[in-house]
Amino acid sequence: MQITRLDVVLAADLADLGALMATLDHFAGVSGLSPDVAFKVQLCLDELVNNVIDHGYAPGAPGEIRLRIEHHGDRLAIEISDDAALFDPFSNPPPDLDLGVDDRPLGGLGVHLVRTLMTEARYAVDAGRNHVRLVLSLEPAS
Amino acid sequence: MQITRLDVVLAADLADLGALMATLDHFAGVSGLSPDVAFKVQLCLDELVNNVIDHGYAPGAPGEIRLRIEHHGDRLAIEISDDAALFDPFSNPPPDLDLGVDDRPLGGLGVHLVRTLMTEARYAVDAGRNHVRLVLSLEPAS
Amino acid sequence: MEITESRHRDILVIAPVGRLDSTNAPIFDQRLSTTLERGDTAIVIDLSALDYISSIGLSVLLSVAKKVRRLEGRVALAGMNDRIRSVVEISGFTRIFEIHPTVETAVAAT
Amino acid sequence: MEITESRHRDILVIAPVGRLDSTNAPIFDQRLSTTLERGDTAIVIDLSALDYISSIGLSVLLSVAKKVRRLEGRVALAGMNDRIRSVVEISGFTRIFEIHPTVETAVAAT
Ligand SMILES: Nc1ncnc2c1ncn2[C@@H]1O[C@H](COP(=O)(O)OP(=O)(O)O)[C@@H](O)[C@H]1O
Ligand SMILES: Nc1ncnc2c1ncn2[C@@H]1O[C@H](COP(=O)(O)OP(=O)(O)O)[C@@H](O)[C@H]1O
Repeated sequence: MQITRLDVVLAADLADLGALMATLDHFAGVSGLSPDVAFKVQLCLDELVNNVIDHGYAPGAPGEIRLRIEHHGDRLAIEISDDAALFDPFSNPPPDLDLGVDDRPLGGLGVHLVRTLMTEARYAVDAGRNHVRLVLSLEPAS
Repeated sequence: MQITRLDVVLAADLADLGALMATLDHFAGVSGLSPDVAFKVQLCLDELVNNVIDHGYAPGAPGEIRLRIEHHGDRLAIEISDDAALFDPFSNPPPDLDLGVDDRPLGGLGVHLVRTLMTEARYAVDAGRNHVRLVLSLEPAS
Repeated sequence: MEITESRHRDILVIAPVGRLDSTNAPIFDQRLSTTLERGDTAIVIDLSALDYISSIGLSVLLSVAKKVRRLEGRVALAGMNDRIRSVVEISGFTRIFEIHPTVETAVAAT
Repeated sequence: MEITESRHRDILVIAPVGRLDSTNAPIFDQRLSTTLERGDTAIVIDLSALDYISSIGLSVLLSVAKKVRRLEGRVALAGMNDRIRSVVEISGFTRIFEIHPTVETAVAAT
């Protein structure tokens, strides 16, 4: 069996992020995704959803995040969209990895991880909403 | 969190039917469906997938079944499609429930259960494939 | 699948646990056949630990009812939850089976 | 979250179990702060029972490295699986942390 598409609506809070992680575990297990792929998908969605919770919606204000995952052949396509203030996360400069321990800021790694781990990562505004579109090419072996 | 759409491709065999039941358990749990609704959805998909396995594809021949579940508001819409010989399950006459124990045939209850438990159940041929479309209206309380 | 058995006087109480579906129903069917062959023809099927039944599970119940009738025995269903009861009703089995809320009332009704 | 501790001579080995994510990282951060305040400044963080780390978990590691440096102590990472190692590398932490394949090599390297 393979789950070929999964759409989810979640509240912008940690409880729903936890439920999402459990659903991704189930999805990866059922569809026989490799542990590497399962880890990358969890991590990137964790980072992006956390950013919408932390930086997107006003603290305490209710917010909704929509997610769509499609799995066809050796390709995962993921779309995350939200209704918070428009912000392109890929407009951030990458973190300076050469800084020493005293100078490295805490944080600022989430978007860098997403960009590095995914095959494609793009931002778009569609119908006034933030949309992040990710693609992960799966190894034929996985 | 709510899973608003779930598409699945399964092989027409009991192993994948078992995986589907586990996925439906997860879906119902995550989306907070009532135990009654979860039971009805499992039962109707179990019956229809079993029929495609038992009566649709030739025994031992590989066959594929596609499934889509959509959950919006208080409505579940389910579509099951397969590529086996065209057959409208709702063309069967309903079983005669007045027969005594000796005269009741074994079997012939699956489609009757689907028709009785779902709010709508229809059959269509689309692109040469069998399509069964189900709707279940959820009680506002569930 | 787990199936538990207990005896109350000459009545055998047999309880399938969990799911009666295409995977498990053949196992339960086999167990019931063995029970009848062994000579137990007064049976209460305790469904209180059953979470799920599909049409193949219902066929197993009908099949035991047919066999018990030929053997001039007795079979009753007991302890169904509301979901299982609704499926049993939709199938018209309330006309075929003696149905009791609990094993105790089923055993006492002999 | 489960966090196990053991002591090898003057080195404290601390091992987070499971996931270091937005739910669990604050708990691990708190534990590490308590450890440092207690005077343990030679620390091996054993990641061999860790399945998952996100950027907030990486921040906790960076934060302890900063504190240990101010205290003129020592912190090493040990036992990472390949997935966690790749995330640590992408974050440039190989330049910041002493990294060992196992707790044993990390303890022996003092
Ligand atoms: N969805 C978002 N809305 C607004 N700002 C964001 C969003 N995502 C990221 N940012 C900004 O980009 C910065 C870097 O994000 P990230 O790399 O994930 O690191 P962190 O969240 O740990 O700071 C954030 O600190 C924030 O200022
Ligand atoms: N997908 C299908 N393809 C072909 N025949 C079917 C299909 N589904 C149902 N049938 C026919 O309809 C009958 C009744 O189906 P059902 O009510 O599910 O009972 P059962 O499968 O137990 O016989 C089956 O016995 C079979 O002859």
